[in-house]
Amino acid sequence: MAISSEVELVTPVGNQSPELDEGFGSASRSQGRLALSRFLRSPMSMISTIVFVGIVGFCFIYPYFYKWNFATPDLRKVAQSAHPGQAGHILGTDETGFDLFARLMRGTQRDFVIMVASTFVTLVIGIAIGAIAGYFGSIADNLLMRFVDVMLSVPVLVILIIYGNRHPNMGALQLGVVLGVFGWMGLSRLVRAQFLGLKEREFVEAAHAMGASNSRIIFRHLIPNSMGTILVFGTIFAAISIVLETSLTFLGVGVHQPDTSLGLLITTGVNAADTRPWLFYYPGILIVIIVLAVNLIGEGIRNALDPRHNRVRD
Amino acid sequence: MSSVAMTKPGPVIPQGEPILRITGLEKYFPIRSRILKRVVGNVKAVDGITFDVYPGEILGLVGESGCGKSTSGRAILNLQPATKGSVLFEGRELTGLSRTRMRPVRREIQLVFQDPYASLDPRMQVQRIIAEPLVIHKVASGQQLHERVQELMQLVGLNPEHSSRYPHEFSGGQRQRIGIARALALNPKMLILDEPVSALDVSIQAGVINLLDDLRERLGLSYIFIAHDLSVVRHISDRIAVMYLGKIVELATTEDLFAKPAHPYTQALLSAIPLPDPRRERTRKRILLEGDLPSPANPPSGCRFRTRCPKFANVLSEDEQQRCIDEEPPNEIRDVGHPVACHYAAIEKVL
Amino acid sequence: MLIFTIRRLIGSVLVLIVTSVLVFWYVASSYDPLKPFRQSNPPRSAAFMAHQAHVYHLDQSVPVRYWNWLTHLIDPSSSFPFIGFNFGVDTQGQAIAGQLGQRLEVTSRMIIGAVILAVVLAIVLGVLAGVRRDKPVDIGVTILTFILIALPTFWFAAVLKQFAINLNQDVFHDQFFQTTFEESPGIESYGTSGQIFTDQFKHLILPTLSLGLLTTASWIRYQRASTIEVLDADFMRLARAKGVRNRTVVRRHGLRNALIPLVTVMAIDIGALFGGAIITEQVYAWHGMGDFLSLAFNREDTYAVIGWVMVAAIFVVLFNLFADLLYAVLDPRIRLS
Amino acid sequence: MRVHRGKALAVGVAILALGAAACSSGGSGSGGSGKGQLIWGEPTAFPGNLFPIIAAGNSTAIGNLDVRVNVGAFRVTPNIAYQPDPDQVTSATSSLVNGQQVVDIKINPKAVWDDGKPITAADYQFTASAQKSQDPAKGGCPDILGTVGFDQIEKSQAVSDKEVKFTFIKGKPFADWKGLFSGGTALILSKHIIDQGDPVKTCAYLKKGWPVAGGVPVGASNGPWLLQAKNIDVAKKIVTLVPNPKYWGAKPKLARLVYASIGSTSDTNVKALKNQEVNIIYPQPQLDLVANLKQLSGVTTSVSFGVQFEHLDFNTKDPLLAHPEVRKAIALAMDRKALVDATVGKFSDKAQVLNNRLVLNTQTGYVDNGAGYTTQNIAKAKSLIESIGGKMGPDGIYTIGGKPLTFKVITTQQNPLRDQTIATIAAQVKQAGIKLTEFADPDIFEDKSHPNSLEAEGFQIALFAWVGSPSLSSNNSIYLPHTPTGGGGQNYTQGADPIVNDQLNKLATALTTQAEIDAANAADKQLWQDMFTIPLYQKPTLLSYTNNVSGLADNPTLAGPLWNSDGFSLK
Repeated sequence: MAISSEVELVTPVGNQSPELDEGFGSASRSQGRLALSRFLRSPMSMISTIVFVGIVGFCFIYPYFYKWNFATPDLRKVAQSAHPGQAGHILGTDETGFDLFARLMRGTQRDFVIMVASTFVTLVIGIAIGAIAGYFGSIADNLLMRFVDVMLSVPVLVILIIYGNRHPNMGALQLGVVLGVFGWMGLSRLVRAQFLGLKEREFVEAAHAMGASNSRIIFRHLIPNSMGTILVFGTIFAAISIVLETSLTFLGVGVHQPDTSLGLLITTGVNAADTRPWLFYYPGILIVIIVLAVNLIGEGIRNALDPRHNRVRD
Repeated sequence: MSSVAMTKPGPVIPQGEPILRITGLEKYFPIRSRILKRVVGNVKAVDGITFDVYPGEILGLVGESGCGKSTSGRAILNLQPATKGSVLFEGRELTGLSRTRMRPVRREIQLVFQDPYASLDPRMQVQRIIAEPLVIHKVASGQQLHERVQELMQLVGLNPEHSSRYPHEFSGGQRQRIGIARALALNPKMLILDEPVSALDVSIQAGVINLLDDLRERLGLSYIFIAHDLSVVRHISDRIAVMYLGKIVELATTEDLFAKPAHPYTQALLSAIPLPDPRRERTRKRILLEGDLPSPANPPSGCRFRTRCPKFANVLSEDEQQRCIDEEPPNEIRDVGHPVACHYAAIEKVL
Repeated sequence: MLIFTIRRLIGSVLVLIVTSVLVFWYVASSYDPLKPFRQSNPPRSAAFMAHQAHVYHLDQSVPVRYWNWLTHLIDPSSSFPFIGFNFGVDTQGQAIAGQLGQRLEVTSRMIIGAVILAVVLAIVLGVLAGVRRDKPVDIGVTILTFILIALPTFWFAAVLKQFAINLNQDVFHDQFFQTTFEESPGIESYGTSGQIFTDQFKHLILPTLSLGLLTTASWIRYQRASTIEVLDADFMRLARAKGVRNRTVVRRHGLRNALIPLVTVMAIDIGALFGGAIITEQVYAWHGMGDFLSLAFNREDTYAVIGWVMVAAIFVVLFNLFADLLYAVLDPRIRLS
Repeated sequence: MRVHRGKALAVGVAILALGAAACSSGGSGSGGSGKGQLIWGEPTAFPGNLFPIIAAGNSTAIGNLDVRVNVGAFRVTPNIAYQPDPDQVTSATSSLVNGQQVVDIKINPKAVWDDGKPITAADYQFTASAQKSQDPAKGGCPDILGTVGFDQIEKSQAVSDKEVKFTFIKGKPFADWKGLFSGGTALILSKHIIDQGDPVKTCAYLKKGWPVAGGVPVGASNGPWLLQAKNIDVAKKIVTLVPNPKYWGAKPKLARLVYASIGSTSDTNVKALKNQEVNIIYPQPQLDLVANLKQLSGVTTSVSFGVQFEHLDFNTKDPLLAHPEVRKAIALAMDRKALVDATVGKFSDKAQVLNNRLVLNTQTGYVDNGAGYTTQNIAKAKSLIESIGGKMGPDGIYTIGGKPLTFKVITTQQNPLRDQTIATIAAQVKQAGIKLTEFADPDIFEDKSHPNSLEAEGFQIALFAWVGSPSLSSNNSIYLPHTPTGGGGQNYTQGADPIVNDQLNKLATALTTQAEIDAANAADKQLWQDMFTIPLYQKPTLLSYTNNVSGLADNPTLAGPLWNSDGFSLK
């Protein structure tokens, strides 16, 4: 929920560290590759990545081989509220006979769509607004940053509920886009700050002197140099978008039956803690694992890009 | 001021029309009030400079930090649009040109930066950095582009095999060569070198300077060589312009300037150059300047240098001093044989 | 400083005005207060609907409605605390500002409690993790915060309630923790003010915990980061090099500087706290701002929603202003710019 | 009494004090008849207005609050029937006089309003005249919710102060006459409070109603409880009912009945009851909720089957659903027995398939008219489809004239029971080559301007509930065809059958209960042939309360579980 504060956690990482140079004889590696190798060498980052990619990949592929479909309930009486392992359902079923495992995979798919769509939209808008404000400055900057203040003054959750009330049958994709449309403010502030710093650097002036256009300077120089910040924001936002989705679904906005999402599964499962614990614990644990993994990937990227966090020798 | 040029002897004889003609160039930065953002004053970084550069010539531009040298370079290139004055490049007026109209000119004049760490995009491979001007001006692509980059790297003395490396993998001197290669990519006629070696180790400086000298000869380039270090400029320049607080105070051939410095400021600068002979070094006379550079927002009246001028303080009579306070000395050819902006210009041997 | 304050104040008012335009347009074009009448059976006559539309100002264009709303905004007789705001009446004919004032009192109990809890935890755990960077304490705090960030609000609240009830039954053998309402219903008709205070305090514990713990997670991360930054700063190295004890260095030099950024993030999160209160109030059946908003949503009560959003926006903007000023006081470098 | 478990010593000082206060005070200045207090957790939205006959005051919450504050001549009992309230009337009868229905009501001589003024024939006459029309030109008031029944009264006559006679228009007897004075939305209006002397002013009074903060005005209550302004806290959504000192019948056994708005979140409801913070909850039943409540110790939970019944509406103007064969095939392909077992059957083993559209399972006169449709008959369903040219497509779905038998089922949002019902039905009928998809939409009960509403009649199949009543004829508008005079106002299927119409008209004018039952069952038999709608099951209600309460018995009709709240007491 607290998109704004999460974002502030990001350490600006646009500055490459001069200490890293003088390694003429060392293997040819870019900043990005150095960061990548630091990322790969951190066990926490690696485990998180493997877990996340593994879960998502599995949830997209395995449904093709799994015998229960998320949309078709098992109508046998024995299959209603079946315990895990009972009646051929690995993780059990709900009262209708929907296979929980199939639903969890479907929910993960939907949340992945929400995550990717919201993050993509947020990155596009946030970078665009931040870039224009930071690069062109003066009036554009003033107007855009006041606009960001305006957007931040209203709780995001409320805007989303109002939107959801008017668009009751949102699919995952639409929900993701909407989350993104109202979530970019923090990023635009970060990108603006980065651009304000970067555009004073000599390599930008050099590009001017070469006759480079504004768009070339923004896209070829400034954005690549802000990529660290953007990446970290993106992962944290992705994690938050899933938590936001659960909140919205709890409030009745978001993904609806007959489709499902992790938010919907835990919203309905939250009452079942004592009576049908599998409906409570499996979705809850899955969502915590996914959000945790995405957050830890973000943390890993942050550490890998932060020159001060330089435990790996090179 | 063409008369100045004509009197100038030196290794490169200026011939024909100047390639660059700068007249009365000014660059002011407005100071705004805090509440209403109204302009309440100006920082006069460059306050009316005039000089010419001839084809094949190297013009040195020296002065203390903050005197407006680098701003002049940027104003000439229209990177920071000039407030007033004219910049004629091969007869074309550059001031006031829009970015698009300026673009073709940028093929002809290029800039090399002071800081080789900051002036190369850290996220770009060297080959892309060098190729960037070629790509921007669409002069080469594909295999041709690749070959041109290899050629340029060879030209500046870099190993073309390292073309896929990133800037941080090179030493400072090598990076500066990358910057030079980038500046040369479009076969410009002129380079503005903004303190190209001041960030480098002394051992590396010579290599870069020799490269620049060499390139000038091979490619027939003209340079404006901006530096704060006279000894570096002496090595390479044909003529030298000395700047103080936004104005040129003396302009002469290198030989003349070092042999016959006429402005007290030039003399002070020259007296600070270390001499290789320790005995002479110990016995030489040093001219020390008092105080700090005055604020360019509020320069002293009359002669700007008078507040720190040893001559003003120690030699001149009160009447003479009054003239310095009231009247700004124009930069014109005086008895010494070259333009100098001092009412009481007199040659003094300092080396 | 005064000039800076005045400029920021003017800026805040402008932001609020633009916010009100956008919010008014967005909400007014989203909701249909006539919905309850449309759903009635047998259907209402056209004349009746037209009359109701007139009562709710629906027969005017949105800009006209906005102008009327704006020009009636300041009203010294309104009961909204501090400033006389008049947000109009809701579809039930009740003054919105008065209701919001009462609701705000309830919600602010929860929010203030949560902020205090979150700040204390953020400072203690954030500084601890920053000072003991990469030590087990830090890793523990990091994992804890990430788990808290990953927990859905209502899920966490449900687990917390269950835990509290079990404690009540097994340890206290009494209703020590209260899971529902902001106070025992009807207590005001028989309780003394002391009893009411105790009762309200007991009802406050669990909602404060759920809102505060989830809020503090990101604040701890933030405090940790700024602690690390300060510890790496040159003046800290210098102090240590002078031989001052590490603990003293942290306390005397580090903490104050490390706290500055937290002020900003707190101000920004006030909006998120209002949002979080919607869910928390629903889970604990509180009757505060969040509950008012849910009701307004259900009734599609345009002016009530707008009033709510504007109150939240006023708080966000006020806190941002406050944070900016505090920032300027704490960090002299900011003042000139 | 609230919490007080007797074991607390140290921590519970405050609680002990509260308990003592609750036990001793005996109600705030209201006769001191009752003892202790109970807290009722209201799941629906807090009311804005307490006047039930206008839209603003027409809510479930009002029904619960008001049921023993403003009472009628009849009470609705848990078995869905009217019963005269002897406190209010000594007799209430209907008879035919010269072909005109005459209703004769004799008011209890002791009956008084809470300001001490007697309840008289004039109050009953005013009740009828105030609601006879919505047309201001005829002295009516457009804000009145409904006029049905009252508009058929030709004249009213005060035989004495305590006896009134209503004569209905000739040939238009009104079978549901008891419903006109049955409390809830059919309360007796207090003339001396409400009548402003002229229709326009009275209408303005009605329009304003009783905004909740003001309580029920003194002089307008005739029940054992009072709903006074001083006991209402709008912001905290708390209302405290206190005994009516002027009530002439049995006085409430409690000093206070506290109404607290707890919301519909089921987890909140369960935990509040578990922690004994409320005494009675009445949430919408859901599987885990019922199971959770049933396993709580110290709590009694009961599931009843109420007056709401779930059903499917088919739009007979849809090109495919226009074929009765298709509608019947869907009915045959459904296994309604399995559906009930899978849904409401999990709440209570008393759940049954509803095989009657007009009489509910738990109502007197229920007859199973749909025997052939209780369980699945795939073969017959398929043969019906094939009989009108249905071809099985490659995806296992039949097509008729190239159009696949794929239907969208619209329903309300946020209702897990309906989601489950549709998912189950969809899976069942898929076996017969028919595909159903769910489309949950908040606009379903909107007016014609919303294309997804029932009123707009653009849907294919709809799943929602109808509210039944003790009076069978109140269902008529669901099945009568659309007419300019408003008949069939809620027949969204747009199906029409003359035989049904005849029987329904008989039902509306029936004067005896048996005549009503016979007409209703005859109509329903024919409706099984038409299959415009399929009834599914009675919707359960869920009542749960702490064991220290006695006197509770759920009333699954609209009267709600507080229908006898004056009889509640603490053990």
